[in-house]
Amino acid sequence: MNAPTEPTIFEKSCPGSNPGRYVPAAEGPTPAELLGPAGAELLADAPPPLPEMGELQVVRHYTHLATRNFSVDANFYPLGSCTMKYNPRVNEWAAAQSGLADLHPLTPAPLAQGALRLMFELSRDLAEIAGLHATTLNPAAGAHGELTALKVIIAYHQSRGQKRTKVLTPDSAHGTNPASCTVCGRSAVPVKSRPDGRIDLDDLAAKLDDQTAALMITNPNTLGLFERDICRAAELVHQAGAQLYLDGANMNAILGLARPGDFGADAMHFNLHKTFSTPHGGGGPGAGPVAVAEHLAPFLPTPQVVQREGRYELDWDRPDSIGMVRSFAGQFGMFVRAWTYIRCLGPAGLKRASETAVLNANYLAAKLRSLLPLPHELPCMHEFVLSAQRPGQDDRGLAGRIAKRLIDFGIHPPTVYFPLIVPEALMVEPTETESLAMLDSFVAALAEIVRELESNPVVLDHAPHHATVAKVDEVAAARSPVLRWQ
Amino acid sequence: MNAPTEPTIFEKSCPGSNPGRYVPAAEGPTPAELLGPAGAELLADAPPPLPEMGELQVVRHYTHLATRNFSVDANFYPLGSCTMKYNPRVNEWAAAQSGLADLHPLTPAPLAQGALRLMFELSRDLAEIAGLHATTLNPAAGAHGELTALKVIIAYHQSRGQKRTKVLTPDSAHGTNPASCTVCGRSAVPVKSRPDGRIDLDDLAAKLDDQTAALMITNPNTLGLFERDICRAAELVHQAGAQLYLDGANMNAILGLARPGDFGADAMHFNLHKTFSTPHGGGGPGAGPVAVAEHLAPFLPTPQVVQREGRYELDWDRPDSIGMVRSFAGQFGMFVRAWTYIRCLGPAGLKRASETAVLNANYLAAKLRSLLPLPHELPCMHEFVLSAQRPGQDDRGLAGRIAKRLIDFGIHPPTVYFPLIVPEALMVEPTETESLAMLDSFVAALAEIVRELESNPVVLDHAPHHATVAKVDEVAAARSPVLRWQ
Amino acid sequence: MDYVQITDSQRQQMLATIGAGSIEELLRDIPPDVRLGRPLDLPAGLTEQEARRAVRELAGESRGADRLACFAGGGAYDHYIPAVVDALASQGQFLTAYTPYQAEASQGSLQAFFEFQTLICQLTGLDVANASLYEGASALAEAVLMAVDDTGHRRVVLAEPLHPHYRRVVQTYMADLPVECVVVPAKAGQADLDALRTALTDDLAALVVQSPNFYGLIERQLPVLAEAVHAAGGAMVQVFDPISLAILRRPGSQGVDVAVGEGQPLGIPLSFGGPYLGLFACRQQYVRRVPGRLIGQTTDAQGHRAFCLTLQTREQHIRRAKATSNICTNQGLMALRAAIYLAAIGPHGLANVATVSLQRAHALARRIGELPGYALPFGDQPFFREFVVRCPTGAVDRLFDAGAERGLLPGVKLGAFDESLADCVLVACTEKRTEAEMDALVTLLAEVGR
Amino acid sequence: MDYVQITDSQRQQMLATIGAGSIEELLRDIPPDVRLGRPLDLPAGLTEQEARRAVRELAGESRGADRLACFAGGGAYDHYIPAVVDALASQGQFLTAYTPYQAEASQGSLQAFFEFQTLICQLTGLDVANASLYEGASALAEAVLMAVDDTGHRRVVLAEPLHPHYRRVVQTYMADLPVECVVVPAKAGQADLDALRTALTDDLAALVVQSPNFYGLIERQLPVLAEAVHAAGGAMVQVFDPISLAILRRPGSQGVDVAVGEGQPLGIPLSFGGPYLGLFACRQQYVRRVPGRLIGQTTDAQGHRAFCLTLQTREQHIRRAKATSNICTNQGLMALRAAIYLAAIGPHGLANVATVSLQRAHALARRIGELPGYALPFGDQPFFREFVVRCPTGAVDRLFDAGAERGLLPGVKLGAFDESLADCVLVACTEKRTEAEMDALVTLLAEVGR
Ligand SMILES: Cc1ncc(COP(=O)(O)O)c(C=O)c1O
Ligand SMILES: Cc1ncc(COP(=O)(O)O)c(C=O)c1O
Repeated sequence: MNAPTEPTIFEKSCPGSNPGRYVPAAEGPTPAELLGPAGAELLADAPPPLPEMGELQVVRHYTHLATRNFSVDANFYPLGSCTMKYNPRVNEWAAAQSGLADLHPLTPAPLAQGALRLMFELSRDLAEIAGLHATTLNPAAGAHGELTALKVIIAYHQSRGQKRTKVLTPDSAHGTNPASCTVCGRSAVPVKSRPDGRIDLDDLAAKLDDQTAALMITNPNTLGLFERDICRAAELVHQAGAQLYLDGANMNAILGLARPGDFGADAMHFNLHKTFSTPHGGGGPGAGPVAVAEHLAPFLPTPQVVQREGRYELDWDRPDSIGMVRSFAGQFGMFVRAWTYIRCLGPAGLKRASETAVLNANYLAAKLRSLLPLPHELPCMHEFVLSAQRPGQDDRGLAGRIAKRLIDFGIHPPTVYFPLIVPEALMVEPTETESLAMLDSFVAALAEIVRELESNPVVLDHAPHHATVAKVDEVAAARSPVLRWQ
Repeated sequence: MNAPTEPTIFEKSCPGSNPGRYVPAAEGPTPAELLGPAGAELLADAPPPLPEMGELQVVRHYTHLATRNFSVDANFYPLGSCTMKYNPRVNEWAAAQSGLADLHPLTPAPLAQGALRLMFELSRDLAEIAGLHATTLNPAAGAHGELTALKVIIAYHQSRGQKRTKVLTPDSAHGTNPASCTVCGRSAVPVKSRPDGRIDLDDLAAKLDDQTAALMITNPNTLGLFERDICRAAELVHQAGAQLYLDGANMNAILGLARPGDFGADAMHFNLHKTFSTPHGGGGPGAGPVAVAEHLAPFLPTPQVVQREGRYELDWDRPDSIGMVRSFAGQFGMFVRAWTYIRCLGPAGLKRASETAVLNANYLAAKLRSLLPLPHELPCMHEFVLSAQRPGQDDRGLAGRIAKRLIDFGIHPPTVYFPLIVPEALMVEPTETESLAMLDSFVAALAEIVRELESNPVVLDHAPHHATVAKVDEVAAARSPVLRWQ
Repeated sequence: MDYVQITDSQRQQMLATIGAGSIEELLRDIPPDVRLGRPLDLPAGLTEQEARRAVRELAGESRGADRLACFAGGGAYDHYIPAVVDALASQGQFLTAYTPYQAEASQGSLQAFFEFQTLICQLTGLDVANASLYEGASALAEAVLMAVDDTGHRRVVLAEPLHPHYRRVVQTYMADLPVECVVVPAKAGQADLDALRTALTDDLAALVVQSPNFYGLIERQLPVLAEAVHAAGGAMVQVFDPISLAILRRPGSQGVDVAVGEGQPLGIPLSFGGPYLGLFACRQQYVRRVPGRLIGQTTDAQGHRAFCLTLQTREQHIRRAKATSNICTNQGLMALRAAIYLAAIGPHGLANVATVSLQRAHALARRIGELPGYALPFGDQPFFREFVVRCPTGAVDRLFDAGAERGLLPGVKLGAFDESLADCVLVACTEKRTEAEMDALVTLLAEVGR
Repeated sequence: MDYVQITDSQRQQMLATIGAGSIEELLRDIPPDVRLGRPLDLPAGLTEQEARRAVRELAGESRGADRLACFAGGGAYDHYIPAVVDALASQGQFLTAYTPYQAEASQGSLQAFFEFQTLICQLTGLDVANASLYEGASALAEAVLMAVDDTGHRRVVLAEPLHPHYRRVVQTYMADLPVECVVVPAKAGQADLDALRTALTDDLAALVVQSPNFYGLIERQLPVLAEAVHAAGGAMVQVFDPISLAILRRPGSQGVDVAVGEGQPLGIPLSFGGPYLGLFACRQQYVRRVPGRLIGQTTDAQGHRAFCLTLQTREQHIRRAKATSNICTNQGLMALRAAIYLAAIGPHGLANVATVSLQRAHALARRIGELPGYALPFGDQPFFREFVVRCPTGAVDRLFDAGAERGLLPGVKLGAFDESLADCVLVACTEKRTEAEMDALVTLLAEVGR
């Protein structure tokens, strides 16, 4: 029922139609009067040219827009590396509670004990899940966690008089890993992957030196494979005086099964929006808590939630801390959701979640490997990467075409063209919350698409056919960017 | 993006997939043990065969179903006689507040003062709007209000030793009017309408006698016309010893402009789901409070909210009352919404709502009368009735075909084939909350359809073309009814 | 705050199109002498911000189950409502649609209600369920009316202990009809089999039995009574509790012809009594007499499954005075909530709800029964999640006052319904009541009873 | 409670398909010696019903603005949030989508973010806005990084009074980079024009000025400073407050190159500090250096307007180490909330919010200034909705303790940020604060001050 074009709110604007009576109307002295002689130069001549419309118009607009999206609530969404699991509604209820949602961030600790206890418990829970010593909840997302942890590691090295200018990242790493290095003034040095998809220990050993601050590794890695040699890698890293940083984006594979701290990580980030079921919100917000080993704990950012004599408070007085990485104490609303999730699942539920995520991925991989090349051996962990580069064929762009065609089946495409080391990569992460029937219908859809590829490939070229819009011209968008309505 | 068929929850069921861990699992003695020797014969052999699925499946199902509906939130919905105005979101917030939503109906009055005050104030407000003396909030919807009021009127007559076996209803009346008479054991006698669409006073006078309990009249009537002779009609009714009952479905036309009590009504019902913006919920719930003149007040049903010494309570001790018409005290959640709405709008806002409803209807009527016959003269009040029976044409079924074709334009059809006195009736009620742009696009859609009727009528025959489903076969449904999934 | 979007200049433009000089001119059909010459006497309009404050103030003057552990039942129960029910039922496209007259624009609601009908059939073991009535008591009245119409008989027997509201509503509905309404008193808290047998004469239209009954007891004689009812040519009507049917025998297997009940326990907030949900199910034979909306399955022009309102010739908008009921607006959104609740909680979850409620009620009854001064008048009979407690003389009001101070609502005072039970409280226990709350109630009773 | 749907028998069937005997077999790549041989040491899983109780308990241990009239500001403000914002932003299809990589499956989010970008441009009077950053302080750090990259200069000047969190975050971000970060102290509560002029040497990358500043004062010298900044070859960066821009001059008209701010006041709950919304707008010249997502307008294959992520070559997933920022996940849902807020409240509503906040703050300041023992150190300068109050020595803690008892949060203690302000409180007033609450605060101050 969607129209191909939905007018923007600016096109729907009707001057005079919205008196804005949500709040009291301004009466009494004008701002110009109240601001005194200085007022004139400070005040704008006219209000900003925002659109005007009645509440019904607003409701219709955003109701229409909502139906123009794929979402976990409406679609299978096997977007690899993003853990698009079900986002329980009880978490939304929790985050909206008065006493949590309406709590000012600078409320004195005695009046914010519930919020602080929640944060304290979540920090502790995450440390336990990580097998590490302490957690900061401050970082706003995974990349922010990487940045925070790198700064902690740098501060640690500096406390030992070392500068260490480079950071190793496997060639399969997520783009945020090298980008975070740059933001921290460190150069990112790629480490090769072996043909079996794991980190090449020889290359690692060769690149580790006394200028290496850390190895950032993702485990399971972005191919969905567990780094079998993780302990040996950790050993090499530590021998070089560097730190092992774990990108925890893939923690959904190993909850209660293995802990980064136990396989050598000194620091790691979590993505609460992946592993702990907080919703992705069309791009965010997430939260990227960082857990660290004891030797790194003094350097964690401020504030840190602490418990003292049974009372909870924010500790701002941390002399070795790297400082603040954001205002206030973090994405609190996400903490409420993650806390609720962890309380609901408990240790058994978390383990079962990971086990089932692994089961679902292996099931799909086993079914799909006959349709498209699967470059790495099974078992995988919670996700796997197919290649739409079939042997001996010119399949350039095929991953993208398959992705677009999947939209016609009501399925959100997998992550495409990542990791970079697999040509025409299709990275599939089903998560633990899908039904077998849904997994099977995904297999059926891909099978149909592969059949079309033989019989009628043009169908793929022009896909999607049944989406809100036809194929979108991204090249034109970048050529002459139109970034605002005018 | 909608598939033509959405599998039912039964087809999606997967045994074993839902352990139902919302509530504690049953441990300890079984029901059979606890119920003792009698238990065996009382307990079912097996649980009911309800479907089983995980929460994600439930969410997807109802998310999909939601997108398969037209609604005020997404569509213009000029369904005549139903007042499909905007349903403010703040009302939903209000009804969900703890202290209201979680209040047990048998909570002792001292612990329920807020709820009782709200009901008391709403009763008082409705009496003021009606120009009548007292209000009962008990009735669950308009038809239930009719039934309640008729019983009140019957009890009143009985208190004066009169049985009075019949009730007059204009031929333009809504179906619930005669049906309510029957439920009360009274025969409904139709009164003719004049060519100008108003009640025929001669026919009324002729049919009024000492067996007439009441005249049920809708004003503005179902043609959207104000009964100019209402005062004379009231006089005739009262001269015959009967009561004037006002069907208040169309109160949205006259809030703060005219009051039924002032033009002679002895009793009336409101539809909170029409006039006072409570949502229609896909068919309900509504609420049908009844306001009455002082002489009818003793007969109102129990319980009645009263204020005594500044405290509010439910009065059950009403010796002349007709008794209860439902359990507990009414559709309380709807009262909260209506109270909030009346508080937000205040007297000025209510009047402006009616004035604008009348303006919007007259504007549409003025624009549309060149497209389709408008059998009655303007001005109308808040709605008007077009006829798709064009002079000299065989237009049987055309109202229905136009309705289906409107769906293709994203507009919910008007009410069709009601009132019965207009052939091929299309009853249009825009309400006050629509924008001029939306009214104009409705005009444009109807103009386009009328053009198609000339140029390509088959388009109408097979409409809708762009809805979730194609034209639905209602005849087949009634021929061999399938009323449950099997 | 109002919701009008038309601007002043648009108003002028529209009036010009209409050919009127003012809105007053459009109102000219209203006789001037009945025009209201003053503003309505209501408080001035509020901003949304102020309105919310006003609502919060009201809400603060009442104490709901969040702040008062609720042992009250008597037809409305504080069962747990999964968060997903609120989230899904509040979707605007469900909330702001109306009766699905136009099937093609309403497949969402239609399918949801069709599924609801099926779920109620599954729960009751009966053939047909409608798409909802207002609430339990008026649903019972509709069932009785249907039985009267169907049998042509004029005698309706109500077996106590029937919820007094239900009894009164049936009496109100029957008052103006040529129907005799006989109420047969209970015996030891249950329907009196012998007295009922006598009352079931052959002009019987319907026998109404509630089970679990108003005192919470599970009626044992339904099949026997049904046989007698059928022998008298009447319809056997049961008032049921939907939660109980997770574990109790279903009406359809007990000889019941029409089962009605209050759907509130299925995911619907207590909300001081409404909106609730009238459940109505019956045997196939009544299908063309059923009151209210029925959704049927059919196909669209392309042969796809589709749903629509059906058998509308039963209804007032078609049949007017000859309709099987006068109902029009029903409780659609509540039916949707019940369907979502049942889909989410599933059969095992529902069995947990029923079983845990039963277990806690029994544990609590046992403890209360042991308190000095308290008695369980029907303690030796099978009950579901509710039971009558006889308190020390004059203790009831103190119990409620002291309870309020401790955040407890001890139950429902039965004296309001029946003076002979002035010392009795009806205590209900759902799966939501914790051990701590039960302990607190027992302590309260013990202390007040001293 | 968990959310796995796979049943035991399906698990077996799936393992068979995979060709594995057990899930353990699938986990064989994890070295046995790092397998966790015990359950995680966490509390056992709860039912949803229990979890809700636990959350309610936690929530009850904190006192939010519903129960504590909030005069605290300092970067987060208790403005009124229309009910429609929650209702629309919580729609599942927004809530549970992710970054709109696949444009055809994400037109809803994309259009909403495109509109958001436009709204922020309208508010700031600048050319380009991105689709959100994490929150205000890190948005400022990103702006400074961008200026450093763009100018090739290495000197960053922060003009106090800058929100201390913002200062610290910039310092943390710059710590490991070859950038010199100079903090220029305030003078009489405003940026010190003379000192700043001296600091703006020609290796200047950026000058950062907050207005309204941390003490609530509106900076008067932005245009003058901007000129000096541009002369030094640097970028003028303003930290702005979105509500204030309903009435104050817009950054774009004051010579500002990059404007960043905290979007929380635009319909986002206080929520103890997050999730909030980093606003980022700048002049066209920076478009290829902007951090974060940008949505562009384009067409689909049929020529219809469509939206997509654009200029992605700035971003980490394409450019990796050479990206303009490391941000990936942003604050999409918060941007959506802000857009809905602005669409609903409109320009007149926003002006009401700003004006009424300003009026109440001024009225309150006047009353407090007249109280014996209290002073307004910057009372003679123009301020927006927040002001510093100097209290009688040692009174601050008593004020907060007594305030808590009366349901008032009097403001933000400035001593935590600056020891020299140990006796000072930063008091904010929004349109939500009622006369009664303001009276209560004045009374409180008067009593504690005695
Ligand atoms: C492997 C990996 N690392 C890091 C990130 C960055 O996390 P965020 O998007 O939360 O900043 C992602 C996110 O997609 C990821 O998949
Ligand atoms: C004129 C009129 N009267 C009565 C009713 C019945 O009201 P309800 O549907 O609330 O029972 C309606 C409802 O559509 C109506 O339009």
